[in-house]
Amino acid sequence: MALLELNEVTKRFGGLTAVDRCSFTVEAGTITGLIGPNGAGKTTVFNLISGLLKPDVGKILFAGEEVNGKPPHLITRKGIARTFQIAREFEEMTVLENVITHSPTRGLPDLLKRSVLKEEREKAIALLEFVGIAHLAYEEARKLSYGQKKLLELACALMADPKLILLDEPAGGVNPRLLERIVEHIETLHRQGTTFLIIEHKMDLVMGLCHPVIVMAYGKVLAKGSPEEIQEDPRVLDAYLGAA
Amino acid sequence: MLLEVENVTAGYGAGPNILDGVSLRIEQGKSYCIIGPNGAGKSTLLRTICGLLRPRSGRIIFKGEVLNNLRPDQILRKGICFVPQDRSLFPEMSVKENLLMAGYTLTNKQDLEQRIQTVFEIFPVLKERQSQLAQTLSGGEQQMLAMARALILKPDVIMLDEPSLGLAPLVAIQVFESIKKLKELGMTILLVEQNARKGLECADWGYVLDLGKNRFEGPAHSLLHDPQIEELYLGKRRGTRPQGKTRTLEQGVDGS
Amino acid sequence: MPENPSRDEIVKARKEVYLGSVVAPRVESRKLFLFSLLCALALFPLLQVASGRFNYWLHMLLFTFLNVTMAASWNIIGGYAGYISLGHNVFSGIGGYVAGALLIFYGLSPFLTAPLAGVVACLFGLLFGLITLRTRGSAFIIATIALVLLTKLGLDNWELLGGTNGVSLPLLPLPARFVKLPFYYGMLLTAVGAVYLSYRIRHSKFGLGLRAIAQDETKAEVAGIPTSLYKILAFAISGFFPGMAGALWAYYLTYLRPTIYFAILGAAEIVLMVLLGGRGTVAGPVLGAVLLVAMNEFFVARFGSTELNIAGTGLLMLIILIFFPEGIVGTLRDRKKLPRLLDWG
Amino acid sequence: MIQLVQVFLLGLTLGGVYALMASGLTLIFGVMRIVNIAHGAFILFAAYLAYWGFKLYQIDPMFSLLFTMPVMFLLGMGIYRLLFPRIAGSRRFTSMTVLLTFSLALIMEGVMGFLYSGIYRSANPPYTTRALLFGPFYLPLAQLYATLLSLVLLGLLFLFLRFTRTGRAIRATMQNRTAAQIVGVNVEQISTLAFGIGTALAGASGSMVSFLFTFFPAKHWQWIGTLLALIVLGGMGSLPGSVVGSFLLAVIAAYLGYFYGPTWSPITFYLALFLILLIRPEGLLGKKLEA
Repeated sequence: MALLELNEVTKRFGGLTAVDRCSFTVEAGTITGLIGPNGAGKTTVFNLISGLLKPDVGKILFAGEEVNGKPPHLITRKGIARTFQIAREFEEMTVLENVITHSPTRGLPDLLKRSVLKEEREKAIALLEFVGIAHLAYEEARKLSYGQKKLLELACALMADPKLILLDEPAGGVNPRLLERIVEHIETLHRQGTTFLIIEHKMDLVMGLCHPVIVMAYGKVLAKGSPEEIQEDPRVLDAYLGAA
Repeated sequence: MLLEVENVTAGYGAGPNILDGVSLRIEQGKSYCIIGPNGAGKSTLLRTICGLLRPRSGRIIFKGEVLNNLRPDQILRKGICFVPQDRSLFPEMSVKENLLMAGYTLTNKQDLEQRIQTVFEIFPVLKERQSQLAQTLSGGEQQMLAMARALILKPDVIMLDEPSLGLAPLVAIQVFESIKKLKELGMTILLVEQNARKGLECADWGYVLDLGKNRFEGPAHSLLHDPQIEELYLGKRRGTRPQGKTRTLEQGVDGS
Repeated sequence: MPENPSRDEIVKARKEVYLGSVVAPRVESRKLFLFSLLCALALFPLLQVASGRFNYWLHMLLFTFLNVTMAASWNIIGGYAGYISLGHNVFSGIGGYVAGALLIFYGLSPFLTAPLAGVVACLFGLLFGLITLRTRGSAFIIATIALVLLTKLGLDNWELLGGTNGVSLPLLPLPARFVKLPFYYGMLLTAVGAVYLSYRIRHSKFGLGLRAIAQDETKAEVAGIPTSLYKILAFAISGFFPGMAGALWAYYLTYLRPTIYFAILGAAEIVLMVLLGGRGTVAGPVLGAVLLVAMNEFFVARFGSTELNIAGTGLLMLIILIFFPEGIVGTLRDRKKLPRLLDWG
Repeated sequence: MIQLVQVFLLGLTLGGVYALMASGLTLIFGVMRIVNIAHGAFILFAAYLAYWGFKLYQIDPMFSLLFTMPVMFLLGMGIYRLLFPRIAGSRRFTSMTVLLTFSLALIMEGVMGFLYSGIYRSANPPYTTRALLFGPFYLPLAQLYATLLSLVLLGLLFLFLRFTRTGRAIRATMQNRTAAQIVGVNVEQISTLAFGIGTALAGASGSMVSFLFTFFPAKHWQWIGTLLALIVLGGMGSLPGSVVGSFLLAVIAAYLGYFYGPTWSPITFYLALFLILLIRPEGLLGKKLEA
């Protein structure tokens, strides 16, 4: 069974149909790439999946359960984590607090617990260690460089042990060395069983990392296949370069 | 040289450099197309030239004058018009009023009225719709209005940011036809386009950007067939290309 | 990143810098100071019992406690969660009216009913939160102003409780020498409770969530925080101690009158105290309340004009907003000059 | 039945004044996203100007707008220049503007209280005691004049915004700030001007208020409460919305006052505010409440 399934999802903004009867599935255990030219509706799809937007029509199923229309925090609880294209952080909190904010709480009694529990601290430090910014754990998040903020986003996304992680341009604004690390992390997590859906524009990265790749254009799914197949498909090139 | 961009870096807020040392040389009366994958910094470049974003380093020189620290309205008065990606119309104003606003920097009313009539000749559809609110226009008409608005000032340079974005293919073709018309009128055009083939068709010279840097440049018609471009958009091919074999793809549900 | 073999050590070192105050001996000295301060405040009335000449000081302290309660409670919604309320005195007003009504109609002492008044204020906050917290930013602030005006209007027209003229409450049957003492202790307890609550929230999961909401509500929602629930809870909780304090204060003043309990100036002063001390910090509101009471006393003694007092409140607020938006505690912390005594998070 | 129509007419003749009061606030919010809590205090200040003009120099309060408007226009521009550029880049801009104008309101209230004391005042030119009679109905002349004058001013505002270059630039800035910059509008200059016009409208409202109502320094809170309800109801930043909202609420308030006594009528505004926040936070004609 597919981990995530979009079924004929449509989202309009005023006169513009940003996502137009879009359907695709993300199989468990894959790193699925989501590519397409500007304005194809990729980020809108992410916003629909994570609950920040509600689809006008269509269904979104996660692990067989309908999640469209649920508030974002419930969708996060079900096991979908996401990062943002432009890294967003709680800038006046420490890096550690940023990560721990993403730790799930259950019920009202949990709210009274200390903000940073010992086991959470250990887990968060381990995650920061994993992405390589543990030495900054007690700095205010706004002091991080842009690349470090990207890494922080990744660590935050991991805190709730999600089944599916949506990455919105993980390589955007990141230098090549950092990028290599991010790719390594994604691959490590993938081996440990996490599923990824990644929007990315650096094609070398997508082609090397993702399988399968979904191509969107005009809010619709244009093609889905292995990286090689996508590169060979004339329609994909047309979508990017325009019809000759 | 009409407009020169020298080694400009720029970015948003405290963020990283989106432009990382970009240079352009724009000559009077020619048209240029800037292409490159998403995130190459094409839109940012135009926003920097027209003053919505301040360059962090480098120089922007227009008719021998450095523009780096001018406000958008000052740069506009120098003769550079910008048509942004989102068209930036005034949704609750009529077509006519949008054009009147376009001539905001002009003080002679009759002159402005005459210019509007000239623009109506280039875009007859706008004349028909002149009393309609801008928000009720179709996507293609909105794009034409945005271009018409820039033309009012008879600028030395007109900069268009992805004019075909969000338009259905047929409508996009109309928009490109209009751009060619502008070119025939002798305008200097700086076009940013995702639709590289169509964009280059409209241009004399092409610039290819990637990751905020100049990648390469050349006459537009030769870039059209450059294999490097394909690679830039779709990544390096792994292994050799299987000859003459078309693979079947798993189609999306709505795939054609 | 430079390869550093002793990353663990770096982490530890940074942690110590950041959590410096948590390292054992200093905490003890802070706790010791606080303990002695509380003891001193608890024992102070003995002077009055002995000499009877400290009524003025008792009054000033008790007024300070009231303001500390208000400021610390406001900080929960306005500081931690970043939702500015320009009508927070509505809670103390409601507390006062609830306890006052119970006293008049059923003869129940406000000392007994104060917690109930707090609960009623809480429920009121819950209701208001349910109505308005779908909105963000300016619409919320506008709604809080309307809340005060609406409540005032309602009570102005409620003849049973005296309408505009209000109604007097019976005096506490104690000799003048002792009459302030129960109020003093009651208000002290309320203030301690409010500050302790604000401290606990600041260091709880709940507080972490509220701070996340203040900085980026969308991101907080995606992080798994039920933001609406948090905001409504925060608003309701921030009404509890003001409700209690209002109950005692009304009994202390011995009358209920809408113009006194629902004046915008009252709400403004709460906001000013927190801004002065430092929004979102634990110590800031306390410090701000103490300073503002002292300043008010000084200026009123000097100029004796309530009108100029209003203008002064506004002017001070304007200056703080433009030049020290972080307040005293925040500014000191940014400059790394915050004394440990004030550093409670 | 006659009574009900009469109440309707009375409400209607107040609606124009409310609309004038709300228009300045809406303009300022629309162009700069500033919720000007001091707007009521501006109106009050102008009312005092008009009052003293009448008391000391026997200037008819209706003509006092010849000086209240220019004075308030300059005052508004000065205040804007002095305060707002300093917080332009602040992270919590919205709440900063509210707090800033809130403190401004306190300052003005205090200064007016100091200068004029808390006495209830009202200018009383002869027409305040007369009424226009037709058939079974009557209209107090003061209310009638004030509303007609308000409508004239609103009409002028409309013509200015609609047909002049500057007015168009103000509307353009309200609709899309970036686009306005792109066509060459100096938005900072336009903002200053719009703030000035907004306060000048407060000045004109003050002239009307001076003979319509009794006032005292703390009265502005009640007005700002009413006005905030009006602009939220109309959809924040929508001028037509605030005008429609004004007439609507003025009439409802008149009926409420008629059925339950005049002291209850202001409750209309607050209840309307909460109701609108609950049901349709974007207001009657508004699109979206800013985040």
